[in-house]
Amino acid sequence: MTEKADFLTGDVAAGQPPRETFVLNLGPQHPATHGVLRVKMTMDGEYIVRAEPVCGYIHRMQEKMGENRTYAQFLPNTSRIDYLSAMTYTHAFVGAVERAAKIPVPPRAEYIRVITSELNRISSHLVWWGAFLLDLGGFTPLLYAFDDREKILDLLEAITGARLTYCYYRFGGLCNDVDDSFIKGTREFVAHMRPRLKMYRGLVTENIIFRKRLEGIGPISQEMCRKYGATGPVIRGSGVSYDVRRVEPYSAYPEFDFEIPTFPGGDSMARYLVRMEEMVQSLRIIEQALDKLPAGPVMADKVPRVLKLPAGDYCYAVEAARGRFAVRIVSDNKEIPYRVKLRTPSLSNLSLFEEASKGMLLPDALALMGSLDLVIPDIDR
Amino acid sequence: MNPAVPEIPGDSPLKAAQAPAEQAAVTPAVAPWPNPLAHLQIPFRAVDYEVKGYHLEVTVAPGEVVAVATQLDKEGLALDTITGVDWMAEGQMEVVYDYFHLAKPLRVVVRTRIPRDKPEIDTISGVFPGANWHERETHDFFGIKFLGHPDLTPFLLPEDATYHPLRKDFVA
Amino acid sequence: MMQSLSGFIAGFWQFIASLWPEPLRLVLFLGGIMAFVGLNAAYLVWVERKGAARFQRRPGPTEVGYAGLLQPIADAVKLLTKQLIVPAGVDATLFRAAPLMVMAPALMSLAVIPFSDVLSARNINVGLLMIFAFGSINVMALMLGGWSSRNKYAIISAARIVSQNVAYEIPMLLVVITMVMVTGTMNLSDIVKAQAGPFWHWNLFKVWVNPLMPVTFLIFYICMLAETNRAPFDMAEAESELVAGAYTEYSGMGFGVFFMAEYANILLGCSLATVLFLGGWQSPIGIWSGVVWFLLKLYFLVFSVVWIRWTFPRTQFYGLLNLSWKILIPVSLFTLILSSAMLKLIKPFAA
Amino acid sequence: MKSALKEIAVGFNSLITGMRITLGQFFKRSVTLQYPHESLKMSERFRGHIELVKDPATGKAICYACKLCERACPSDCIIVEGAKLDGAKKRSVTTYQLDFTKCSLCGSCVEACRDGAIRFSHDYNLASLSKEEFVMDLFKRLETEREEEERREGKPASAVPVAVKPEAAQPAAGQTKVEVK
Repeated sequence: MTEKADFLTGDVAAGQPPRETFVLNLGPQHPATHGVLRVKMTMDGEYIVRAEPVCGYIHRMQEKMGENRTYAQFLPNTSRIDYLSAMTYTHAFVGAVERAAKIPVPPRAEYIRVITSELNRISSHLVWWGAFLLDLGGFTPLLYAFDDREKILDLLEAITGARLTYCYYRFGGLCNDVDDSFIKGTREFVAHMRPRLKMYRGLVTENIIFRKRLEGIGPISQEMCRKYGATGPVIRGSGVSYDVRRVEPYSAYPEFDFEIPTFPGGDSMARYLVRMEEMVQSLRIIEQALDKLPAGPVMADKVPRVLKLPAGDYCYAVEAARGRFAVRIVSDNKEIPYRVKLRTPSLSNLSLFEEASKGMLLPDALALMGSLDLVIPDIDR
Repeated sequence: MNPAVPEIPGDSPLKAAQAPAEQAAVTPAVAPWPNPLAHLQIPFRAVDYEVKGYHLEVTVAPGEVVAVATQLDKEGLALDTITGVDWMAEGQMEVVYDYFHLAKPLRVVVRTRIPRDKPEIDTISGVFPGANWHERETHDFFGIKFLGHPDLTPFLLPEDATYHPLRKDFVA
Repeated sequence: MMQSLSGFIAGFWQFIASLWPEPLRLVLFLGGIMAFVGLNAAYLVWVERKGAARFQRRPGPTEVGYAGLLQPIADAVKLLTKQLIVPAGVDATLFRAAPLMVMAPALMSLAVIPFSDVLSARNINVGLLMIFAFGSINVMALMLGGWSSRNKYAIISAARIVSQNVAYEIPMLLVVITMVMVTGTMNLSDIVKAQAGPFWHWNLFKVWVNPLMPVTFLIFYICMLAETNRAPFDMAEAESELVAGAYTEYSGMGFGVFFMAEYANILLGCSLATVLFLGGWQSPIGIWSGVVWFLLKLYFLVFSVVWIRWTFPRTQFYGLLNLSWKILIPVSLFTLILSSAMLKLIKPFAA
Repeated sequence: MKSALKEIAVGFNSLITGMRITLGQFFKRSVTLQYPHESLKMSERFRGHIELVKDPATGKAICYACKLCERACPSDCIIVEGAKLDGAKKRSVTTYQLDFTKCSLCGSCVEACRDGAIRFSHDYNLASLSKEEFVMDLFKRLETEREEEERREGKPASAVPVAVKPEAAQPAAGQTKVEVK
């Protein structure tokens, strides 16, 4: 059902100016951009000739902040890059420092990191699910998603003390151990979430209006994903089973049995299905981790109070909810990092939007944008 | 209707639509030795992944980055990110290109150094269109000029920004 | 000369006096309808908000009055106190006229709706025709509102409104023609009277006249949703795409009137569906017919409209047009032919 | 034709399913909390703004102004001053200023503290019309609290009462706390 304006794309391909265009300024305050993203759209009627994202409206220069505070002081900032998957982002930074300083992490801490990261992934996907449906004009799913997400936030709040910017991981482990009520609560949540996902399926996934809006819309090829460095559900929705948890396993992930959901369609529906299936897989991982949760300390014994990483550069990549998030720390053997580079998935995922949205209808392009699951502070940093 | 789109099966779990072959294609992560890029004419240096977080690195001359990018593109690697490091004491700017492989556990770091007082380097956005934004960002932060880049206007910084905050001599 | 004039005046007075009950009746009824529409439009907002809240498992408005019942009044007061901003460069006349032009046809059309066998402002024998004649003004008003705003979002929305309404008017009229053929009249009162008796006498269940009668009703219902720009066909407003569509530049009561007109149109559409398909004021058991039944059916339909809005995502624009041109129009044409054929076959036996 | 009819049937069925699901939710209890009328009890580890901990023996702050928290803070929002009072063995805190407008609630200060002299408060109803009210002196706050307590117990105030304007940042004391879940 790709009803692109062939006459139009033909014109553009031939290098001729389209007949009559106008510029539509979508954002920085627009209901569909989920934050302060601006898209400068050159339109021919409702067809997009060129959609150029303009970023930087909430740029905070996180990388400069990293250069003028100690490693421990920069740690809280990592939760604030992508506020929806704060756990995984903290994990990447903590992992990079642990890798450089050769701090061993106790297994119990690694397991709890996996559990909390996966809970965080589900909560992030739930927000995306609700917001995506909001883009498509369905309001009710958002509230259902937030109802379920609230349960995750309650669980995480009980152990971390915060609901969004957790800052739970420390160099060498965790700041707190989990208690039995968390384990019990998480099990209850897993049991609660499975039927809810089935309900979501009936309410949205199989809905004919919804399917008609997504199937075949906004196809992104494998090649385009590779050229733009798109990762996460975007590349998995194009049929490439690239997942950092599998390709460059970190933490305790090699010890769990889970699948990397992949759908070959490359359209918005495939990306949608990837995320829905990922929630199922996350539940599986959480269940296994709870079963196998070892006893022991949650903090490494000898973590120096003042961290000085040996000179050199260190990378650590994790699979965040939106894709591959990588931290590169360049150290010159001082207390303060010489350079902190944050490679965020949303930036690469959005960079293909200009090419992918050519010749699309406005509502389809917004559905495509929604299916990329953008978090604007993640792009702007 | 796009024929490639999987029908949502009625009761069977969604994973029925997955391609099992691709699932198997991902080898469990052991460092991919012998060097899978040994046939390229690039003097890669193997790095201990457990320490550094990447597998191969190479330092090339500034003029070679496009050629390296072209070769890595042919090998099926994807561009992870581009960034700079300001080595003020040495009067140099380092430009770091990160690549990753889509199927193998393989991360490649390509570095090059350019003089700090004339930070210019060729763009690789012709090879990887995704480099466009990364280069713009690097230009914002370090003032490195990417020659041949389609649009080097400020990306994350305000549109009238003339400063480059990640240079070590930057004072806010 | 003078004599003939006074004679004329006397004759005129006599004429008026002979008609006296009728104008009074008309004035009373029109006043009543305006009150009915005004009250309903205000309280349907409350129903919508409360309904949406229940579908989403929250309490909805609770603060103003018992269960938030005074909320619509508070909203109206707020909207009235707000400034009606006329942006620079708009066509001010059209911009101001559009909300009125949206509201007026809905009010006019309700004048011919028979709420019971005696409760109808004007019982004219081409009532159905009148409703559809006024219905088309509605589209034009929305288009003018969007176009005169000089806002890109509003103009896109105006273009959408026109093509959407044109597309859905056709199947709707085809369905209505079917109904006119089945009942043999365009007088809404007579259409209801033709459905007298228990519920299987309602047009919805008259499968012996046309086996596709429920489908016909469904088509009418879908078209009604589309004509009133309700979700899932709210392409015109489409808040996540077009900000607020044709209403983007409206503020204060200008927006408020558009908002009320939406509910007035829903009321009209549901009333029409009740009259055409659900037997109007007829009770489902055949006795104790009256206005209560009409209102029950009407509000059930209104509830279903709310229910649908809070369940489904918005349709894609070409999906919407495809649905009309590729599915609804052929099917409604088919039902039209089918029922006319059936009528030809049945009539000889019935007579 | 046949596939088209099937698609219509499947599509229609999916719409009915959706409507059934929302109707099912319609009759369920609402899941929200009417906030100003009822509020949640914060969990044990909830990270609110920090507050000084009283020494149960003396009733004064444990803190002796070692300034570890000040150094740990990534946003420079803590200023601690201490002095050695007459006859005391240790230093004691005299000013503990928290600029809550800068605080990111990361908890580095609490972690840095070796003596458990600061902890997270469970206040979350922090609202004010002016920025200045979020620059709070935690020491003064503690002292005021102590004096009030002593006054209530009928003891003479040990020190000259410091005139402290009522903290607007503090939540209304009489709020009903409802335990949910």
